[in-house]
Amino acid sequence: MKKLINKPEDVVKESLAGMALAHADLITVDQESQIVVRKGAPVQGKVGVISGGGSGHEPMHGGFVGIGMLDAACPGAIFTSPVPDQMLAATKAVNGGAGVLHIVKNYTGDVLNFEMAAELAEADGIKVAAVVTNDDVAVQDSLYTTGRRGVGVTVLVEKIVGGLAETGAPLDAVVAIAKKVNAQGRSMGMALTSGTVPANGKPNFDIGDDEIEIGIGIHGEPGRRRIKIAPASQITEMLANPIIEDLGLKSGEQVLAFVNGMGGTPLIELYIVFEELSRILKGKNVTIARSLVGSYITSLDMAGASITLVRLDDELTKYWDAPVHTPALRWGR
Amino acid sequence: MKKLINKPEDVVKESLAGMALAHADLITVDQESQIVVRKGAPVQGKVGVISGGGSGHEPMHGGFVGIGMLDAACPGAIFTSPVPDQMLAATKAVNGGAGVLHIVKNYTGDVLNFEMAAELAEADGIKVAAVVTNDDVAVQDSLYTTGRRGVGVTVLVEKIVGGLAETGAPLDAVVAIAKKVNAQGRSMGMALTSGTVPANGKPNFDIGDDEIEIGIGIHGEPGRRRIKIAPASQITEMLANPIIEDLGLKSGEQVLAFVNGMGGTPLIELYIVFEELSRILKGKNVTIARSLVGSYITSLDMAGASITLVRLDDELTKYWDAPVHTPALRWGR
Amino acid sequence: MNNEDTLRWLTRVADVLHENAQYLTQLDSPIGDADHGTNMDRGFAAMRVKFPTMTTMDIATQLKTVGSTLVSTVGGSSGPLYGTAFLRAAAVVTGKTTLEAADLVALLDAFVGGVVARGKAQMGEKTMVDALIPAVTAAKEALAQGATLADVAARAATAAEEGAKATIPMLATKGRASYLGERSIGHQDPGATSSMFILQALAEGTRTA
Amino acid sequence: MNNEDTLRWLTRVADVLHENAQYLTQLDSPIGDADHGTNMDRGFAAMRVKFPTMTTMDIATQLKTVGSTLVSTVGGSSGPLYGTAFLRAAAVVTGKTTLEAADLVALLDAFVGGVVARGKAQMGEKTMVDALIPAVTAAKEALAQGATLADVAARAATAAEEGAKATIPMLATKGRASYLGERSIGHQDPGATSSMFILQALAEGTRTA
Ligand SMILES: Nc1ncnc2c1ncn2[C@@H]1O[C@H](COP(=O)(O)OP(=O)(O)O)[C@@H](O)[C@H]1O
Ligand SMILES: Nc1ncnc2c1ncn2[C@@H]1O[C@H](COP(=O)(O)OP(=O)(O)O)[C@@H](O)[C@H]1O
Ligand SMILES: [Mg+2]
Ligand SMILES: [Mg+2]
Ligand SMILES: [Mg+2]
Ligand SMILES: [Mg+2]
Repeated sequence: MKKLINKPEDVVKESLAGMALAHADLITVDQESQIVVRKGAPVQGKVGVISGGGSGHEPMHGGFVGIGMLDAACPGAIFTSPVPDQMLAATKAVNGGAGVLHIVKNYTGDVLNFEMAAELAEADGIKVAAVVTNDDVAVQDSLYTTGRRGVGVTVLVEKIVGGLAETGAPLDAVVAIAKKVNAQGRSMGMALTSGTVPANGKPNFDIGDDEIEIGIGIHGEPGRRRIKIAPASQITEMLANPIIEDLGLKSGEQVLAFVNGMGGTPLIELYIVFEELSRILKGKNVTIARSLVGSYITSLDMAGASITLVRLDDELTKYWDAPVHTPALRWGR
Repeated sequence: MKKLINKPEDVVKESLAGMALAHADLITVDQESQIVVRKGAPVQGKVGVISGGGSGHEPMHGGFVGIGMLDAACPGAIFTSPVPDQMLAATKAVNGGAGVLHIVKNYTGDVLNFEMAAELAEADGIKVAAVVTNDDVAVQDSLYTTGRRGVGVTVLVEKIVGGLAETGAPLDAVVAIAKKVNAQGRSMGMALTSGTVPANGKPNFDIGDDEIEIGIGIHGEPGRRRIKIAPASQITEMLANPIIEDLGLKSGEQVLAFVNGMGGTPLIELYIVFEELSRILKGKNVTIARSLVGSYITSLDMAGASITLVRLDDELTKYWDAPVHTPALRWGR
Repeated sequence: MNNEDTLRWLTRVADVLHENAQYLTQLDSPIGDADHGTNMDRGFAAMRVKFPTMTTMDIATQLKTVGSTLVSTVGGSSGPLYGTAFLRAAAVVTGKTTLEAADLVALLDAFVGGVVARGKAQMGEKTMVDALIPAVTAAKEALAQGATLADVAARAATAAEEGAKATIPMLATKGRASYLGERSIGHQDPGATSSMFILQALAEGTRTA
Repeated sequence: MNNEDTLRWLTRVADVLHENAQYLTQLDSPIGDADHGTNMDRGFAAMRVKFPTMTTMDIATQLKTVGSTLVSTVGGSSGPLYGTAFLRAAAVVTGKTTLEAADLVALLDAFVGGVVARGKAQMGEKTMVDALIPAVTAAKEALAQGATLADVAARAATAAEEGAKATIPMLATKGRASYLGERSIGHQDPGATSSMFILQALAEGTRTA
């Protein structure tokens, strides 16, 4: 394993310290509770919006703490969901009296830990609501299983929800828009290589020089199936078509198109995928009204990409366009 | 080689097409002349600022075209400087009557092609000035050699120069600030892996699982020396100390600190390097007044990082802070 | 078994999970995210610091300490699951200074009940439950046949071993492994394996008790 | 040597550079950015399209066409360098329908002069100049000794071969290779090698002429 790190066990804390130093105008990092908090939190009368999950997905979630997005983030160990203590500390830190929303990606670990944190927060008299994202069409949805993973849509939920929360909207409205974005969003990802967890020192899975994984998540796990390497045009079809189908996109509809890099794939390739995606959607007469291209929800140094589409209406477009100022996403100010 | 591409020979054009689609509000891509042009260019009375170089360094330069930075960019083939025809077309496209600045990275190919383009543009009666960036302290500076490479400082030159040019400043003032940023800036980079040029299909150099290259450029070339992998703290020292020395940074001075990823290195590692860099500068009582952390001048999918420091004064700080709106850098609007 | 025996059991668990951290993480690689060993080791490393202070605690307090420590340090799925398990186990032995065979069975029953209450998994979903439920069933049978506490623990451990092995052919429907669908078949579940280690440590501890 | 011979030469150059594109790029990997072969091949592929239209051009126009095409299609260092070389070469043979030995020497002299004027490199800096200058020197000697045009070309090609080989032990002070400092030693310069190919093609073309 070759990484720009010191001791594997110090990666998360040192990286958080670096982010805090680089963005001291926006965030503070409480190393004791291991949480990233918006400068000036809690904002009185505003719904506090927090999220969290294992580390290794940078800039998510810490890079989305600031104005118009998250009020706090709870980074766990690499690929390991954080503990209830962190979520409780974050919930208290951002509670401005209007309640706190927990944005939770659908992984057993994240769900259970946020669940315990919510119980503890409510015992402390803080109103807490949780919205679980589950947008990964690579996983069959079912009542009897863990269900779909929360992946790319989480970034878009955090932005849009943060935009509404910034206006002082009440908790139920913030919960409603979070559920709406998740309901209107679908994702699918692929990997060219496996990421390497620092503590393990070797790739999570071996893969041939001519093979790729289709239907991966963001924790270095193998995908649904392994195939021979294919041109970007075909790979984009393999990711986009299940999304379009599952979302039931119809001619004339508008989407927010998000092409995401997994951490080891450069922008030059992501734009090629975006070009192919535009072609596919154009063919279905679906308009890309908004777009995001870059590495925002990653899997350490894994090479690969994911596509997320969210069906847009005026409300979602409005809060996507709303000003945001965080370490990783910024516009309108 | 595993990449998200179609045919290697189509990578540059397809990626440009994707970028144009994703940022149609900011830029247009002229595929015929293979140039990226700011929407609404030329801006009458404003100095046109263009740059260019081989592709494979995304988002540089095309991702910096927009408001408050570049008016046009000329992307060549991967790692190959563009041809004079492109620079001439770009120069004409952005000439608002106040002259055009060519920001040229110090590589023989870039220098010679921009030179020929400038001759042609002046033959067409366009006032052209060129500023060559050469900030790489890994290369000994000398009158008798090609001299230092232009690397990380180029991004900062383009931002600061674009900020001043946006105010309608005359060509000589724009040239002066470009030279000032370059004179006050130094960089050094390292690689954990070699990038792979799509047309070649294999890494540019072989490197062991326990080796790294110190003093690399941005074209996949090997560095000044190869050493065993070391902790981020030591690697950061190896990069920062020659810069600090060559720049003659003194206690009490302020810098813009730029930690750049080479394309295959995720943000979580870059923040660790930034944390180490902050420690080193604090030890010398040098203040990081502004910072930039991310992959802005890359070398395809190479894993690694570079550090750039620019000595700041009020003028440079002012134009660094000035509003910018491009695909890759945005603030203040 | 008294509070010295429980502490010996817990210390043994810390040792075994540390020795097998890499192995558990390896099991978590093909069907998970390669962290189960690291997670469990982090939790019991935190316990190790507290063991010296636990000699004076009664059994329930010891188990409560384990539960809350795991919840606060492990994270992932296993943190809340094992955390809840130890907390529930503590509840049913409150006030007891020594445990008889029947008490141990009640403890194990509450332990498993905690995991099931938290994770909602049933037998056959390729989780720790597939090691734990057979273990409790075996323990209950043993008790019904009038077995000693040591035998109860031994039979539970053996059943947990078989249960862990039995997860290999299973198709996962809970936890990360479920994302792999068919590809989850043919791999032993890491959580079921850590459950096995915890019960084996109990058996060894009580045998020497 | 008439405009048919020059066209045959240029066609041969296109073939040789295409066959050796990978080899030239390999040479450009350890001490450069692995694109010299791709660059030269791109330029002469663009020429290939124009060859059919060049049969009716006089020699100067043919060389001018090559020069401007290379400038417009190659990029990198080699584009302006070889582009200028062919443009300068064209200038000294303007109006000529056939070239004698002396004309060829003048052509080569102007060719090399173009590279030097653009790139400011001297002998020993590990560039194409290290193949080209010895070639012209040899050509001039041959001419002074009354050699035929074919011999002039042959002697130039041989000198270029030796010149290219001679770059191996050199420490580069121009071009990308200079960034490597000491590490540039021990590798043959790609540009010197493409210059060698261009002159070898000339020798072969004139021999059969
Ligand atoms: N719903 C569940 N009920 C019981 N056990 C579960 C459940 N989900 C996951 N597990 C267990 O958790 C183990 C994984 O733990 P760990 O790797 O520490 O957490 P994570 O899966 O979050 O990385 C699995 O091997 C499985 O035995
Ligand atoms: N200043 C110079 N003068 C003459 N030749 C040069 C000079 N700089 C570089 N070269 C030649 O150019 C060759 C590299 O060409 P190429 O790889 O196509 O361009 P680049 O170096 O821009 O990638 C070198 O091998 C060298 O022979
Ligand atoms: Mg995990
Ligand atoms: Mg080049
Ligand atoms: Mg796991
Ligand atoms: Mg080259």
